[in-house]
Amino acid sequence: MEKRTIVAVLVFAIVAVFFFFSIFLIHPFGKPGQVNMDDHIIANTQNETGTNNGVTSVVFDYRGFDTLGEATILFSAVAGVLMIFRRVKQ
Amino acid sequence: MFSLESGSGFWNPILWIFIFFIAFLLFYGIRGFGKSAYKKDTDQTKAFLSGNEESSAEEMHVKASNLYWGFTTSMKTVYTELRKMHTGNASDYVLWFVIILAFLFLIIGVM
Amino acid sequence: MGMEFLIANILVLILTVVASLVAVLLRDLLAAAVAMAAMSLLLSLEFFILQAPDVAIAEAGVGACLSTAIVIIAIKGTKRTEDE
Amino acid sequence: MSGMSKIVKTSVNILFPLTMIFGLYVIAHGHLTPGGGFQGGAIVASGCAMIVVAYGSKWVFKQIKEKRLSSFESIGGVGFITVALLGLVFSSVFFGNFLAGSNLLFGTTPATGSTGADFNTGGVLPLMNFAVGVKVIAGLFVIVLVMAYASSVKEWDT
Amino acid sequence: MNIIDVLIEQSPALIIAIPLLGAFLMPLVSRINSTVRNIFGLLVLCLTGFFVGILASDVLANGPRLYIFGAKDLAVPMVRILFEVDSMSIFMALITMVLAFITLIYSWSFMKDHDGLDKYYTLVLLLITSTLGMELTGDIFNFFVFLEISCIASCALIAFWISEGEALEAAFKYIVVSAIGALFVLFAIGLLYAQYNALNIATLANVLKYTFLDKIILVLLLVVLGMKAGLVPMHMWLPDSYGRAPPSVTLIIMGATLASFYGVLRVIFTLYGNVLSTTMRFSIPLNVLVGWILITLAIISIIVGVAMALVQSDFMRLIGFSAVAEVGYMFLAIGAGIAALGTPYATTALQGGILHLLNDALDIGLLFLVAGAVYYITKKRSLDDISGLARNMKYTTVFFVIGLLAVVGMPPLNGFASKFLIYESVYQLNPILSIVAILCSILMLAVFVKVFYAVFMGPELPAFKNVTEAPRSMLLAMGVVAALMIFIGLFPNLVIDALVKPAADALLNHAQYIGTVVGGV
Amino acid sequence: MIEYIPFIAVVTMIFIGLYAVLFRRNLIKIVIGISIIESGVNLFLITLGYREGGVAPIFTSLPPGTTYPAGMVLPVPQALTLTSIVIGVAVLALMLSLVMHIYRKYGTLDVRKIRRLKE
Repeated sequence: MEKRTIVAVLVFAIVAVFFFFSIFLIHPFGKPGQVNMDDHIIANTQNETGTNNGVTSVVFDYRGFDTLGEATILFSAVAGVLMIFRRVKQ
Repeated sequence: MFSLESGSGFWNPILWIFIFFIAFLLFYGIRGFGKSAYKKDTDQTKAFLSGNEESSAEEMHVKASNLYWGFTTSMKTVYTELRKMHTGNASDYVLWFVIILAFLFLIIGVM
Repeated sequence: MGMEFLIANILVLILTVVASLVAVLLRDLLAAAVAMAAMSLLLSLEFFILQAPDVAIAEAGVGACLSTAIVIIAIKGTKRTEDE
Repeated sequence: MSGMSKIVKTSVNILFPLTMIFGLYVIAHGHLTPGGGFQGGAIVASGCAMIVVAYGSKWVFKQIKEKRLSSFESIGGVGFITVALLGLVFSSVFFGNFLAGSNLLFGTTPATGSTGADFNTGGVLPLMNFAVGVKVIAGLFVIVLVMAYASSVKEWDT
Repeated sequence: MNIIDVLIEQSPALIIAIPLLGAFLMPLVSRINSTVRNIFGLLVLCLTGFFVGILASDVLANGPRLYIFGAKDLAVPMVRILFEVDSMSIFMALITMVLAFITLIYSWSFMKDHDGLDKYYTLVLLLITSTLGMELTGDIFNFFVFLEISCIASCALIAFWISEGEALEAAFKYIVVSAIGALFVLFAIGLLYAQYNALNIATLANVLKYTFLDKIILVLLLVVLGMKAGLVPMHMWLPDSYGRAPPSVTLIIMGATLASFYGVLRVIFTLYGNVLSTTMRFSIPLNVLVGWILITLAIISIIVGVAMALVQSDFMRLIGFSAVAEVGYMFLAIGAGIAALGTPYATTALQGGILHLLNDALDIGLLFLVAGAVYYITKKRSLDDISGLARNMKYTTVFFVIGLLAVVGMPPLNGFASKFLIYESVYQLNPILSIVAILCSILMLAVFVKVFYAVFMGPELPAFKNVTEAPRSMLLAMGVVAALMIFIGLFPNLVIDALVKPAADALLNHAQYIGTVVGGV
Repeated sequence: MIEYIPFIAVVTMIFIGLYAVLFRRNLIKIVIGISIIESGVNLFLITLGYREGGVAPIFTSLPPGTTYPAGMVLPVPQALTLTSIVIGVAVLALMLSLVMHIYRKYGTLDVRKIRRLKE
């Protein structure tokens, strides 16, 4: 085996061990520990945003600025793709 | 007034420029004591290369990559390692990232 | 947690992981792209099981359809097999 | 890609309007049912990708220029940010939901708890959904179209 | 209510909204003609700069400022995204604006003969927006979103010269590395959310307990942001992309890199601020551990950066490697500041690091501008092919000499002021570090003397007999940077008192940052 | 153990993707690997937001007998995942168009051969 493969397998294993170890310290599946932020959203989404869909109210109202960023990401990707496939006059 | 304190020393650019100016004047004065027999464009300014003809400037020009030839040759072992490190392979870039991740996991995570 | 839920959940998760493994291991890139589409579809099913219909629709539309289309277009623009 | 057989084209002709309607429905009902601008936009864009596959990218490229699509995308983005800026004007905070609870357009507040689908709710969210929908349709379609065109021509002059 | 007060109150949102709107409108505007497009870009930047200016004057006078998106007041759980602007953020924003203006002015001439310019200016505005967003935001997921925008926009700009295979290669490497990094950041954000059910930096910092998961999060954030800032040995994307991007945009790509460096500062000093000095593991305080890790990586960065720069023959790639070394100096300073947290020289080190951030942006920026001017005139990259340009490009030569002296830390230019603070304070932590730093500075001089000798001195090659001086807008951009550098060099204490000291205090005073949000409920 | 199965699947997916990036030589395989990492992280976020026996946080014709907020899954991770999915497709498109261009210039997709920029 190459030296690179050995090193790669070794560090891959170390990182994997740490990740696997860490996920058992998160709350068990289906039983989130603290939920005050989300409970606040679920309880208030109909009054504050007038929306029945909790996810949409988070996407466009509570965290609307992230969605603007997300739209910007798509926009910059489109600009990038169009730029990469532009015709160059030479 | 314009000085920068570091706790153990200070740095004042205005003062530095003033002192530099005085030193320059002193240097200029001392330079005046030198030989006044120097004349331009005579034999005394020509380089003496064991009697050989002096080459033109283009031929004498040392290329940039050869400029520190002595240094790089004497540090050859270091530079071969450094060059081997910069493989230019995108997977290796990610591998270095994972290596540092593993090291810091071992240092910070265990402690 | 209900038994059906648990079984469905675990089954879909195992299939997702297997699909991603297949997508990585296959030599034929077109087959890998199809495996990736299958992974996205299973993932969107998993999102649906986990009560996230919004994300499930997005993953089905974007991941399973458009991403696969883009990957297949890219494979068509380059070449199909993975040479070593 | 010069286009596929007649059967494929015919079935795409039937499927495309259905996909379009479903996508637009998902966009419009984003504040009531699962879905929204992104999801619906992705569905419509996949319908458009279907057209590209069936008819060939050169044909589609002749019908619609990528500059026009990119302008549509810009308009969607400008619409989104304008709605957000209107929030700044009317409720003096960026991304303010100035229509919610005002009983104007989309301004009805639903009753709390389980309710029926009242389309006239959500404040600015339906507007944002539409803007994002336009943007995502144009953006994803133009990506697929340009990449398909580039992969179908042998030599592009770069 | 005064109109200025209203503008100041709304300025955090407008700083992002205006360039974003400009970017969305740019494809439409550039259909008219190129002059309108240039004026539109300048107008957008001027408006943004105005808002950054008034916000800066307010923040420096009155302390941190909050902006909540979508509501007037905070709900008790921080459900909304908020911007928290303190002196450090505004310092970074000012640097970004300076780099943005210079980029725009320089691009007018440099990019004149290219096509695809509508996309170019769109991406430039997007990159500026994302950099500003990373610096002003107070929400960690929002930080991730802006990080991702900056990745995509930088990648597209690096690939701008698509007819060169190397540019595409550099862009691909950059996007692979940064996409994986960003995904690990997202994983870390997920872990934070799972534990504390919050995404706000101040709220998280208030409740952070330094569990095992927090250690994992610290490592993930530190490594990814360190990689984006260009720490050795994760720096390899940096010379590739700096060397192959158009030199006009290298400046703002560097701005994005510095924003990642700011992210490191924010993570260590604010997010982990509460636990940094109070946690002891195996009788080693956490701050000493983190500080020495950063110092080690920084010293390696300095040595490798300088050593590799010495053997480069490509002009811009060489500057890229010296940028790695300069990043090393910054990390050295803040590492020393963290390791010695609480002592007076730690504050000095921190100030030195922050001042060096500004100086690095200007010095390396000026060198890239000069390299761009040389490339514009000669169309050659290799140092071996260029010679004797000083005869015809006098102003460019002068600017290069100024940049050279500043980047190696010669008095009385600005590089010396910050390096002086770094050397003095690091010496008190450990003299060897300081000595290594000074030696590498001398090697850096050797690097740039080589460039000076190769490009500007030497015989006049026949191909460059009739070259002319660079166009006027490029000279103007270089002149502005050089003037700023001389000003900072001559009056460093003005800059330190006005900008750097408040920034360093804002970093150290994490209680204030947290209290602005949590106490204001 | 059985309670952690979704998390195990998440980490397995992340490392399958990382394996592709580190050990596979084809550029498109690397891109697919990054896409798999991204799917894994998305699944992680959704998994964090699940609440036992919860329904989706949508009030239109809610199933009768649902108590809220305790009977609903958390909405914030779903919103984050939506953002992450769109980011994923944007990055994928950009990377693949770069790959197509690189293939025209270099004539290969082997990552070991695409390294004119080295040292």
